[in-house]
Amino acid sequence: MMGAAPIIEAQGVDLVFQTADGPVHALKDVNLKVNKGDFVSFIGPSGCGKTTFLRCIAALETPTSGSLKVRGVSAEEARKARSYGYVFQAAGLFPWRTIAGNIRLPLEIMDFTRADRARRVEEVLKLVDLEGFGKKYPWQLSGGMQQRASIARALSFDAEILLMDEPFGALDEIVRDKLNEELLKLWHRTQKTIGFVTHSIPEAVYLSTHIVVMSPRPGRITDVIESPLPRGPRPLEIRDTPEFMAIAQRVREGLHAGHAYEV
Amino acid sequence: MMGAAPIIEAQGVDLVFQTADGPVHALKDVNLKVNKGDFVSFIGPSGCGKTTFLRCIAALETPTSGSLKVRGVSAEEARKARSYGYVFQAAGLFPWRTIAGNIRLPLEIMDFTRADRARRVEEVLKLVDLEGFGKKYPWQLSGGMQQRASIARALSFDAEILLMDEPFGALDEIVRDKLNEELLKLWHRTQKTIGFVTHSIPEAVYLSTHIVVMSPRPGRITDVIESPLPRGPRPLEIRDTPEFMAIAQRVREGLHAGHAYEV
Amino acid sequence: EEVKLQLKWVTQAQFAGYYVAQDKGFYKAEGLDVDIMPGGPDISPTQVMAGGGADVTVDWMPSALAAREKGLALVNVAQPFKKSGMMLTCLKDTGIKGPQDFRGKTLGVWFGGNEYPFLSWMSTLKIPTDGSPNGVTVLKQGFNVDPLLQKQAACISTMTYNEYWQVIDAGLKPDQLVTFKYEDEGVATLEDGLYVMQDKLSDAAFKAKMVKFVRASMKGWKYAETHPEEAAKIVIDNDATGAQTLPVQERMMKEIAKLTADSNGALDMADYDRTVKILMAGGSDPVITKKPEGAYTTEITDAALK
Amino acid sequence: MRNILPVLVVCLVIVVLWYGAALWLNAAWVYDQAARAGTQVGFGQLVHDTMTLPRPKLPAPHQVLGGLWDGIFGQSVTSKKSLVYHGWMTLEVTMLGFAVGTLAGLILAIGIVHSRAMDMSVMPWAIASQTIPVLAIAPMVIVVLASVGLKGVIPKALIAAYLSFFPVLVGMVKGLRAPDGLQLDLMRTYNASRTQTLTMLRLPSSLPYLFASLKVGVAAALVGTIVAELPAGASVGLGARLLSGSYYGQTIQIWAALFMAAILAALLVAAIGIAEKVVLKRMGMAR
Amino acid sequence: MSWQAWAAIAFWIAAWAVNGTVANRWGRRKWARIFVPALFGVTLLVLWQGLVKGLNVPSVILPAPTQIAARFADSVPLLWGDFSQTILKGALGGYVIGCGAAVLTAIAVDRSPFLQRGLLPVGNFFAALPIVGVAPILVMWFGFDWQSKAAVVVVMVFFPVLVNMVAGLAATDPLQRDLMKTYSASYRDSLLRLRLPAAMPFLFNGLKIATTLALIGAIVAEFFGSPTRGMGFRISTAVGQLDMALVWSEIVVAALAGSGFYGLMALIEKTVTFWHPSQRG
Ligand SMILES: Nc1ncnc2c1ncn2[C@@H]1O[C@H](COP(=O)(O)OP(=O)(O)OP(=O)(O)O)[C@@H](O)[C@H]1O
Ligand SMILES: Nc1ncnc2c1ncn2[C@@H]1O[C@H](COP(=O)(O)OP(=O)(O)OP(=O)(O)O)[C@@H](O)[C@H]1O
Ligand SMILES: Cc1ncc(C[n+]2csc(CCO)c2C)c(N)n1
Ligand SMILES: [Mg+2]
Ligand SMILES: [Mg+2]
Repeated sequence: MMGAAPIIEAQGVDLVFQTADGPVHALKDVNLKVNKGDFVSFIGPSGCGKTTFLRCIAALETPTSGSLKVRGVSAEEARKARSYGYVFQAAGLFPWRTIAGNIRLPLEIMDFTRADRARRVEEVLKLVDLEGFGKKYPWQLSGGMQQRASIARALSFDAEILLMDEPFGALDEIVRDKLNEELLKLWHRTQKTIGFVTHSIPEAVYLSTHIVVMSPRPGRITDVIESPLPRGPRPLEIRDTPEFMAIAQRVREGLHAGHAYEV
Repeated sequence: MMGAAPIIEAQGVDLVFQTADGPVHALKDVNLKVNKGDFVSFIGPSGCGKTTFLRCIAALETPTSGSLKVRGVSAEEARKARSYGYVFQAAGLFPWRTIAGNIRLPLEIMDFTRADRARRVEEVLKLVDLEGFGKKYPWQLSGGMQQRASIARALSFDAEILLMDEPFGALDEIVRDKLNEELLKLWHRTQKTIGFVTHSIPEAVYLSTHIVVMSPRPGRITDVIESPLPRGPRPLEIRDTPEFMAIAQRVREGLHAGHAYEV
Repeated sequence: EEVKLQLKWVTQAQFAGYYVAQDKGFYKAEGLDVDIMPGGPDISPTQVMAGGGADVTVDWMPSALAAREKGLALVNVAQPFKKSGMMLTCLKDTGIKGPQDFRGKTLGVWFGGNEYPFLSWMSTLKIPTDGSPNGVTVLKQGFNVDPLLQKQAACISTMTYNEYWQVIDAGLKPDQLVTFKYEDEGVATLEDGLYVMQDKLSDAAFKAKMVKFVRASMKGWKYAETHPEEAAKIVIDNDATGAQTLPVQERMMKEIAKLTADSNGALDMADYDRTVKILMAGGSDPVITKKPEGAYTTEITDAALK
Repeated sequence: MRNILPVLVVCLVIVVLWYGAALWLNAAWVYDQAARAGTQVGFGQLVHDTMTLPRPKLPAPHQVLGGLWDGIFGQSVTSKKSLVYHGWMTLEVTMLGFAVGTLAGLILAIGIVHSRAMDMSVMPWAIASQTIPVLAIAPMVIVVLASVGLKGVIPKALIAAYLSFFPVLVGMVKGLRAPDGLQLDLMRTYNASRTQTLTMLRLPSSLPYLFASLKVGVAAALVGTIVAELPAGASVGLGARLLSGSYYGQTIQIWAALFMAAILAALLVAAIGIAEKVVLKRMGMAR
Repeated sequence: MSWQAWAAIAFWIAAWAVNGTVANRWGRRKWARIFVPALFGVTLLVLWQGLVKGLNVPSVILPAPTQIAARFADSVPLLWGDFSQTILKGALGGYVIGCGAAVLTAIAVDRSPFLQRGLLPVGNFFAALPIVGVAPILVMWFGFDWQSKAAVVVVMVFFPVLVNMVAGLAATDPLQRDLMKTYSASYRDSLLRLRLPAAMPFLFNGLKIATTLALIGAIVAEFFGSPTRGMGFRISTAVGQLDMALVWSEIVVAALAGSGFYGLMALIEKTVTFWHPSQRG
C-alpha cells in the first residue's frame, strides 16, 4: 500500500446518511491507498460501513466530504469510464435472460460488437468453469453457479478493478472454499486489482494481500494488515499454518477491539 | 447417544418429496438416538436434508417411511403436546406485534394466565439480554437482536426440546460468537435437549455434545461424532486447542467425503 | 346536399316519416342526403344542436322553449305532430279516479327535458310535487313500465303509441287501468316538431335546404300514415339494435298516425299559444318565465307547402 | 383443470339458489294476475308460471340460457338480433379503446417513473379522474366529439380507453419500479443510459405487472364500451342491446346481453392469460 | 385561437417548469408534496378556462371552471342534499354492507380450498357483469330509493374485496404458518393472531379500490330510476335542462368525495398496517 501511483486513493472520506431517525455517520475520516494488482479485503462487524465504502469507490454513493480518486480521476468519472466490475452479495442475475444473456448485458450496454460479445462470453464462462451452461436460465443453476455467473458478468468487459461485496456470503462452507481457491487463481491470472468485502476472517486472510479492518459507529479503518503470505498460489491447507493463524489472530483482535457492541 | 430412554429416536426414516421434476429423495434410512440433555448439531452440505430432518422431528414434515419417536410418542403427538420450541433461520417475528407481543404469542395460544405470561416474557427477555426492548417493534431492532427475540419466543413456554435451524446463519462472525457463547450458557442452565442445524464446522464443534454429519442425494447420516470437549462451560478460546482442531478436522473430512459436488 | 337529423329517441315508428322519406327516395328526389341519427336516454338533442352535431332535430316544444330561455336559440320550422300522445297511466286498484286523487300518491315521470308538461299540469292543478302528504311524490322513471308493474308507482308516464301498449302486453287489461291523456286534461303541449338553430336561418342556402327537407319529410309522413305496414317494415329495417318487432311497430305506427293526421307540417298558432300559456302557468316555478320571441318561423313551411 | 369440479359445484349451487329466487321474485306477479283474473293458483301452476313469464322480474336460468342460445346460434351472425353481431361490434371498440388506454397508461407510467415532477403531479389527479362517474361524462364526450366531426367508433373507444388506462398506469408504475436497488445499481456500475435501463431492466421486469393490469384493463375497457354504447345513439353493441331490452322490459334479453358481456370479458381475460403464459415462457420467467 | 387560449398555454409551460424545479429540488419536503400536484391541478383548470374561452366553446357543451364555481357556490344546499342521498345513504350503506359481507365470506371460504377454487372463478365471472346492465335490474328489485343504490354498490364492491381478502388470508409465509404449527395452534388462534393481521394490507388494497367503485355505482344506479334528488338524478336531468354548470358541480362533488373517501381509507390503512414495509416510510 505504498508506491507512486495508487489506483484507489481515499483521503479523509466522510459519509453521513440523513435518515428519518436522524443522521447516521457511516464513514469517518477514511484514508486508504490501494495499488494496482492488490487484493484488498475489508472486514468488520455488521454495519461498520464496508459496503458503504465499496459503494463510494464505485460512485454508487457520494462521500459527504473528503477526496476519493480512482485511477487518478474522481470516482464518478471512473464509473463513467467503466473502470470496474462490481459483484454484489446476491447474484442479481436477470431471470429473463439466460446465463450467457446475463453476461452479455454489460457488453450490450457498452456497445461491444456482436462478434466480440460472443467471444468474451465464451471466454469468461470458461474462466468461471461454466462452459455449457450459457443457455440455461439462472433459476436452473445452483446458488454457487449463479454466483460464479455473476462474477463472469463482472469480468466480461475486462475492467481494471473488481469490487466484490460479500460475494460468497450466501454459500455453504465447502462451495465457498472452492470458489475462494478459484478466485485466487483468477486474480493471479488476470492481475486485476480487487476490493473484497467479507465477514469471514479465514476468507479475508486466505485471499488478500491487504486486510482492512474496520470498526463501526462511525465507520473507521482501525488497522490495515499486509499479508506475509505468498502472492503466488496459496493451497487451501495454508490455512492450517501458524503464519496464517497469526494473521487471523491479529485480525480477530482488531475486530474485537473495535466491537463496542450491542449485538 | 446410548442409554435407556432416548428423547428422540429415528429408525430407518425415509422421506421422498414428489416434485414436478420427479421425486427427490431427501432422507434415506436415517437412524439416530438423542438422549435427554444432549446438544446435537447437524452439519452437511447444502441440500443434504438437515432442515428436512429437523422438520420431521418437529412433525412439520412426515417421513415417507420409518419410525420417529419423540419423548416416546409419535412426532405428531409430541407436536400436539407442545414438546419443543423451534427457532427458524429467519427470525420470523410478526411485524405487527412488539417484541414482547411476539414472545407472548405462544403463551397466548397455550392459554397461560395473564400474570404468568408477563412474568415469563420478562424472564426470557432477560435470558437473551433484551430487557427494555419489549415495547419495540421487530423492524426497529438489528438482525442479531431479532434472532435473539425469536430464541426467547421459543424458550418462553419452556418446552423440553429446543430445535434450531441455522439460527445464526445470517449474522456476522463476532455477533455469532457471542450468541454461541450465550446459547451454551443457556443450555447449561436449562438442561434442555437441543437439535441444532449449522453450516459452520467451528460452531458445530464448539456447541455440541454430538455432531451429526450428513451427506446429500439422498440425505444420509455418514457420521455421528461424540465430542470429548467438556459438557460444562467452554470458553471461546477452546477453539484454538488441538483437541478442538482434531474434532473439526474429523468433521471436515466427513464432510468432504460426502461432498460429491458440482458447486 | 347533406342534412343531419337528430332524433329524440331510439329508432321506432314515432319517427317513421323520416325513415319512409329516406327509404322511398323522397329526400333524394329533393337532392338531399339525409343522415338520420337515433337518440337515446342520455342524448339531449338540444345539446347536440348546440354542439353543431346536427342541422335539425326532433324535439318537444316545452324542452325547446326551455332551452331557448337558457340561451340556446332553437326555432321551430315545422310541426308534423298535431296532437299530444302523452298520458298518465294508473292502476285502477290504487283508487285513483280523477286528478284530485293524485295527492299522496307516487307518480313516475320522465326527466331529461320530458318533465315539463307534467310539471305544468301539476301546477295548474296546484298540486305540489315535493313529496309532501298533500302533494305527489315524483319518481324519475327509467326506460320502461316496470314501476307500474312492480307497483312502485301508482301512475307512470306513458305514450299512447308505446308504453301504454307495453303495459297491456305485460298482461294488464285496459279495464284495470285508468288513463289521463294530457290532450283531454287540456294541458297538451306540442310534441315532435322540427327545430333548427336560429343563426343558421339567416343563411338563404340553409333555408332553401330546410324547405326541401320539410317538404320531403311531410311527404314521408303522409305516406307512412296511409301505409302503416310498409312504414313499420321500413322502421324495422333501420333499427340497428334488432330489438323492434314488426307487430309492435305496426301498432305504434297506427297510433302515431292519429297524432300526425291533422297536421300538414305547418305550426298551428292556436296550438303554439296554448303550449306557451301552459308552460308559463307554472305558478311559482313555471317552465318558461316570459313569452318567447321568434321561437318559430312559418317561412319554411310556407315555402315547402306551396 | 383441477378447478373444474369445484366450479361446477359452485355453479350448481348458484343455479339452485337462482331457481328459488326466480320462484320467489316472480310469484307476486303470478298471484297478482290470478287475482285480477279472479282465479286461484296451485303450487304446480305457480312453479310453471314463474319459470315461463315473458317478462319476469328474474328470468329463470333456462330462460337466460335460451336467450343466449337463440342470440348466439339462433340467428345468422350478420342479423341485428344476433348476439354474435352485437358482441363483435362491442369487441371491436373494446380492442381499440384498450389499445389506446394501454398505450396512454404505459407512456404516463414511463413518464412518472422518470420524472419526479410528473410522479408528484399526475398520480393524485389520475386517481381523482377515476372517481368521476363515466356514465355521466360519456354523453358529453360523445356530443363534444360529434361536434368536431368524430362519430362512430372513436368516441366510444375513447371512453373505453379512459377506463382502461388507469389500471395499466397503476400496474406499470409499480412494475417499472419493481427492479430492486441491486439491479439498478448494477446498471449504474455499467454507466447504462436511461433508455438502456428502461429497455433492458425496467420493461422486462415489469412484464408480470403488465399482464396483471392488462387483465383488469381489458375488462374495464369492455365496461367503458358498453357504457359508451348507451348514449351513442343507442345503435349497435351489447350496450345498445341492454338498453333496448330495458326499454321494452325484455328482461330475458337484458340478462342474455349481460351474460354475453361477461363471457366476452372472460374470453378477453383468458386470451391475455394465454399471451402471458407464452411471453413469460419465452422469456424464461415461467417455471 | 384568441389570447386567452395562448395565455393558458403559456401558463401551462411556465407551471410545468416551476413544478419540474420544485420537484427536483425540494421533492422530499412536505410542502412540495402538496404544492406540485396543486399547481398541476390549477394548470389544468387554467388550460380548461383558456381553451373554453379562447375557442368560444358554448357553455351548454362545456362550461368554464369559473362558471362551474359560481354555480357550485349558489347551489350548495342542493348539492348537499344530493350528496347525502347518494353518498351518505347509497354509497356508504352499500360499501359497509358489501365490504363486510365480502370479508365474512372470505373467512368462511378460507377453510375450504375446494370452495375457494370454485368460488373465485365464478366470482370473477359475475364481477365482469357490466354495472349498467345490473343497475336497472336491482332498481327493479329494490325500488327507487337509496336501497337499490346500496344494492348496486354491494354488487360492485363485493368481489374486489373478496378476492383481495382471500389472497390476504393466504398471504402468510410458510415460516409463519410452520411457527403456528409448532405451537399446535388452533384454527381460531392462527386466524386471529396470524392470518387476519397478515391479510390487512391486502384487505385495504381492496377497500381502497372499492371506494371509487362505491361512488360510481351509487351515482350510475340513479340513472335508472330514482327519487327526485341524488347526484345521478341531478346529472341526468340537468343535462336535459342544459344546465351543464350544475352537471359539472355534481362531478366536482363526486371527485372531491371520491378522493376524500380514498384518502380516508388510506389514512386508516396507515394506522392499521403501520408495521408493513410500505407504510414505514
Ligand atoms: N442508504 C442508507 N441510508 C441510511 N443509512 C444507511 C444506508 N446505507 C447504510 N446505512 C447505514 O450505514 C451504516 C453502514 O452500513 P453498511 O451497509 O456500509 O455496513 P456493512 O459494513 O456493509 O454491514 P454488513 O456487514 O451488515 O453488510 C449502517 O449503520 C447502516 O445502517
Ligand atoms: N418442500 C419440498 N419439496 C420438494 N423438495 C424439497 C422440499 N424441501 C426440501 N426439498 C429438497 O430436499 C432436499 C433436502 O433439503 P433441505 O432443505 O432439508 O436441505 P438442507 O440440508 O437444509 O440444505 P441447506 O443447508 O441449504 O438449508 C433438497 O434437495 C431440497 O431441494
Ligand atoms: C330517460 C328517458 N327519458 C325520456 C323517456 C320518454 N320518452 C321521451 S320521447 C319518448 C318517445 C316515446 O317512445 C319517450 C318515451 C324515457 N322513456 N326515458
Ligand atoms: Mg454490507
Ligand atoms: Mg436448511
